[in-house]
Amino acid sequence: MSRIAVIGGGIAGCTAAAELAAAGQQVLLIEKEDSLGGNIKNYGCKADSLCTRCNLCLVDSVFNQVHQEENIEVLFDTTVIDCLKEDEGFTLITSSGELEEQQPDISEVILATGHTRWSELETGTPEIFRDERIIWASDFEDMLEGRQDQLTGQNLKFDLGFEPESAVFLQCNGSRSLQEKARYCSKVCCGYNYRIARVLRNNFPEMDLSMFFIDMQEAGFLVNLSREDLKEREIDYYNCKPLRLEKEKDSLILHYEDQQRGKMATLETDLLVLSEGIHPGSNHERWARIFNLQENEDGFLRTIWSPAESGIYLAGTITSPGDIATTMAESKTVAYKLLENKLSKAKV
Amino acid sequence: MAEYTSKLEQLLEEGEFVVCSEMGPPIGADPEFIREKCDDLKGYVDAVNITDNQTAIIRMSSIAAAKIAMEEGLEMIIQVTGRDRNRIGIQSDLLGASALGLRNVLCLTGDHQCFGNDEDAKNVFDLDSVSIIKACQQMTEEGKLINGNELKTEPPELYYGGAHNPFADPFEMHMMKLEKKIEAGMKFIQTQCIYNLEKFDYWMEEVRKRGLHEKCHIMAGILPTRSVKALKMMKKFVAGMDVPDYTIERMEAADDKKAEGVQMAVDIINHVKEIEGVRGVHLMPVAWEEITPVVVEKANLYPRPEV
Amino acid sequence: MIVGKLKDVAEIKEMLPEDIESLLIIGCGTCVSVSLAGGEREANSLRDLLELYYSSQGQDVRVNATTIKRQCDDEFIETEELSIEGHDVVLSLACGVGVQHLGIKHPEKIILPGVNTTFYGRNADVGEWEEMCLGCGDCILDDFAGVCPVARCSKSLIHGPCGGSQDGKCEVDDEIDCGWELIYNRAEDTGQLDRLLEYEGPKDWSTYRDGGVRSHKNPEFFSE
Amino acid sequence: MSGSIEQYDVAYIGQALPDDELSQVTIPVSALTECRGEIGDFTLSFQAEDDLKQVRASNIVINLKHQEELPVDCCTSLLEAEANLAEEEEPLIIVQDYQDLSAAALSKEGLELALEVKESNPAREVYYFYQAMRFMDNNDELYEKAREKEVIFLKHDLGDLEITDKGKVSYQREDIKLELTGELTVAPELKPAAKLDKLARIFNITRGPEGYLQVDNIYLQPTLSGKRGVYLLAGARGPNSLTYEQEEIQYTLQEVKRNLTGVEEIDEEERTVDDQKCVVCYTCYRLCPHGAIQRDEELNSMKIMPLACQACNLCISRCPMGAISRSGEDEQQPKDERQVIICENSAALAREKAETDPFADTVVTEVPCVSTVKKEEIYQRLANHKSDLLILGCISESCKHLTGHDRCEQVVNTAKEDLEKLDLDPDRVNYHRLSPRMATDLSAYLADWKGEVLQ
Repeated sequence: MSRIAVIGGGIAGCTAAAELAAAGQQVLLIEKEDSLGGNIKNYGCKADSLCTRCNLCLVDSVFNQVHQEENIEVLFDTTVIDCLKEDEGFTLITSSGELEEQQPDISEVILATGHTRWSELETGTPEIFRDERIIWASDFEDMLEGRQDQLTGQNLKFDLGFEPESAVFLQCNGSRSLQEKARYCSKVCCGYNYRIARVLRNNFPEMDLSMFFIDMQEAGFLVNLSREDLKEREIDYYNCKPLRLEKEKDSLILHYEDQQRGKMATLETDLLVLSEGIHPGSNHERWARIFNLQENEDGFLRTIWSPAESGIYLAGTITSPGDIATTMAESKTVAYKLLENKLSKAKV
Repeated sequence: MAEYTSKLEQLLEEGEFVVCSEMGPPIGADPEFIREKCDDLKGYVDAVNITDNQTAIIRMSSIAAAKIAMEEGLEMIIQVTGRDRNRIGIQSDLLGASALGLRNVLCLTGDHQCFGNDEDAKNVFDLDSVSIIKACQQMTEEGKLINGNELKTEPPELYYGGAHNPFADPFEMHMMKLEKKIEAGMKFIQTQCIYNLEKFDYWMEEVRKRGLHEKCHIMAGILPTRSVKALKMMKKFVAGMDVPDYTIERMEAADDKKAEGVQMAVDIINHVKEIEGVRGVHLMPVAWEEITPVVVEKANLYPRPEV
Repeated sequence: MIVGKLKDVAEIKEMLPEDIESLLIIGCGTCVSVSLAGGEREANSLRDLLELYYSSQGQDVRVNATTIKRQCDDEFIETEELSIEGHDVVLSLACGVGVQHLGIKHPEKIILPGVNTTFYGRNADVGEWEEMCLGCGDCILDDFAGVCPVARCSKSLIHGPCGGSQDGKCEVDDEIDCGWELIYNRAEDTGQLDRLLEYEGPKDWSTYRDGGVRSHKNPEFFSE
Repeated sequence: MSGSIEQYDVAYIGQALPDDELSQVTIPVSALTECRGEIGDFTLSFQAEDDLKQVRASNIVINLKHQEELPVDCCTSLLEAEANLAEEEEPLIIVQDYQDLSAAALSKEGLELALEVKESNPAREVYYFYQAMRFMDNNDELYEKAREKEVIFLKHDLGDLEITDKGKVSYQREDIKLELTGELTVAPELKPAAKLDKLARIFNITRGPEGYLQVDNIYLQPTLSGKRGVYLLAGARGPNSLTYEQEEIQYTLQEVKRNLTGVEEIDEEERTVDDQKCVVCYTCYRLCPHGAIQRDEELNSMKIMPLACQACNLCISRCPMGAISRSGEDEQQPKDERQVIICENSAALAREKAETDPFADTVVTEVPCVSTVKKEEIYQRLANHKSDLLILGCISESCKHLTGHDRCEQVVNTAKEDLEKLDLDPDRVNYHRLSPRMATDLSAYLADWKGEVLQ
């Protein structure tokens, strides 16, 4: 029996795989790491005292489903290096360590290899940001995952080597900058950092918190960020990007233009938290070549041929930045679409 | 019909600008308490209301207290509420009051007992203010009880009024109640105390439009205060009180709060005096009864006319 | 519908005799079930709670629970007669009617009330009830635009609001709607404002309990 | 009347979606009177001319426009503005975020309008006032292009923007001072579609805090309603539904089509209402977060719709007559050990994520939702065993059954109060909420809890 190959075991790939398997399809899931989960594998819950609707609650049951589903075979530590077009469907050439293998009888391929975070890129951390007081927002994930404040009532523990009394969140790193090869808005970072800021506010009521935005974005299907909301939580709002960073012994000093007063102003902080833009995954060139896809000007992928004809589908952040909920919804849609096409093909 | 002997009625009918005041009977049985209070008021006011277990706090009966005060030479208005007595008790009391020479009655529904110290009490509310007015009217003018039975001896001689809050919302609903009271025969009204003059002016305008001021005599309620706190408390906690912010600001700005309180009362009196249809004032200083003569003098309402 | 409220469990504990050996809790499957006060759920959880209590006290008390469809009718009670006789004390979770009806049927049994019968009301939201009727025996809703001044005004005034009505709320409590404002608004909406101006005279209370304990017969079921 | 009722794949309340493959019927909100049945076979009654008509539909999509509120008079709504391409002299003024921040879809409309005007008439001045440019689709490209074409972008939260009743716009920020009149187009505030209260009643679904038909819950994303087979779009769904409009439509159509291939019951258990016990009090109907309960008119009893039911068991734990039962009800009582009741959607997942099983030496009952827990069960467990009882549910807005967390907390709180009133220890039963990602927290808490219990 033919199988559907899903490449990438992150939330996009797993959502699609689970849907297909539930509909009775055989699925081959190919994951380059040794476990499922991709980027969000070890993310922590971002509830403050209430749910902030980060959607992480949704993902573990999907990963578990993939593990338990009999119709899904998972290949770990495996990458796809080529794709051979057959009369009916494809054969994928996979590589696992030294071992190269053929995976025949593939009827369709869903490519869901996700994105690269700006922090993972060499260029992401210029000299100026090399300082223990400057961290990436995602550096909070381990602290969040390990926190014991909801049930045991302790504070979130900083894993920084010092206890900051203030923090500034700097939005639009690795986004909206030609210099950083991302003229686009990554859309998810405002909501992401906002949630972390809320957790900090809840754990440290006395902490000074500020956020610098170029343009504040919505934060998903359910959350509408607003200045009123930030004000209520006593998170200061700056509608600009700082122009200069000065590193003093006792604090970091951000110079920014106070446009209301038309003057330069400064803000001191113990901790600077950088948002991180979503960048295209590292294998996009290869995927474009072997699956006959096109890179858009930002490096994300799109199909040239209709998936119904080509049998190649794209799911998740491989096509553009997106948050967990959008990724899951879109991946489900892709799976349903594939099933529908398969069904109508069978009828013909 | 016997000749009226209510002094209040005579003054109002003669077109005098009337001054009333208010007195709470003691929580106890000491008649001296009342007599002392009477000394302060004598000559400064035309009639004095005596409350009927106001805010549901038990005090000496208003009729007994009024009788004592009357003997001191004051004209009294007994307040009667429907909270504590049913139609049998109320009518019987009214007959008794008239027999004692107490001729003025202020008919009220009564505060709910939850405001007092006897929240557990069963309330009556068999008659509300409109029904009490109606009972007075039927007994006085027709010599009949509510049940239609004729009185067997002389009917009482009562001069009866009611209260109204010009600031209560919705306006039309409360106007409806006022009209019902007038329809039932109410002769005079005493209003809730006034701070918001714009709103009071508007109310009077509506009253005149409907011709109500020609059917009953209107006395404006005046409540002199001596602190910002008191004003704020009233604004916040007294249902239906309308204390505008500018009043509070004025008091806040004053150095001598007592003098300012008196001046504010005087200003309000001077304002309402000029309004067509306002036939008097009703002074009700809370826990500051000694100020009544001062306000009366300052407002050029002293001395009071003789009947 | 008759609305009830389960009594505070501490009060129930106090009313139970100290030397009790067996207790039967009887829920009622009609009004108090619908008002979530004394149905099977409450009867069973009260049973379990009291069992927990007595065992923690080292007291050996047999606690049972059953629910009767309607405690105010003979036929429903009869099925539980043996069970009732087999316990020292009965705790009825019916309204006051059911408790007394059990008493009439079982003249030598201690019957205790487990529910406070609160009022005749409507369901305002799940788990929330509002008083609507007093059972005064002389319905005057036609005169008041269909809103009862007797049940829904805290002073049962029939000639209009008292001075304590403010912003649609009652002087007794901000949580209580002013019944008169409801009457007024509905009269306005239904074009019946003029009727409110009529003087009604004081209400006839003889049909209420002021006329003595009430009972009545439907003549279709009785001959002279 | 039945037999001949027409059957459709999907019934649209409001506007239909373009799709050739689905058979569909459209019913205006105002005509709709009743909805019975469940996913796969809904029966909708509605007023058609003078008749009451009925249709059957497998799915329902509620697709209604937002109500729009313009913050000022004498301007055009950005959602309705059409580019005026005539040789206009007066400037085009676009304002978004005048009060609250506008949804990303409005930025898109604004940018497209600005570009269209600039492209046909480069000399015409276009002013764009905003607080935050919101991005979706290709907004970033449009924004870049608009800047190139010299659309004048001005952030108004950094200055003072005022629009008078007559449509005069004044803006002041440090050295910039503008007094403008021209063609004024303002982003409207989007409000829930009209008559959603009626629809909430007809479909028996709960409305969210802002009045939309979708409550804020992560399990309902993107277009689910809580009631299986009923989907929500646009002004019925939420404030930023336009941002994801295309994705939401695609998702919904695909779901509808998938449903047509067959829908299964959520689990194998059977939940039944004893029609002899049911007093038709409607408590279950009102509480059910999934709109899965209806009245069986023949039996005069409530009934649970098996496909709509999502197995949270809230109805069972709250039925005043104990009239609802389920086949899989666990009669087994745990032995005299520490007892924990956990939700399969949170604590159970956290347990799997933990390095060592935090529940080792503990008797764990896994439930589909903590709203399963009955008050009597709490007392029974405390009576039968010396040990304490711990119940772990989900965080409110990530409760798969929407209300389970709150419902269980209500039961536990009243149980605690009653225990206290009888001088029994209320701390013998505890309730906490957590997310699947709180494995560390859970392990630490359980270590503490076990320690205390053992003492």
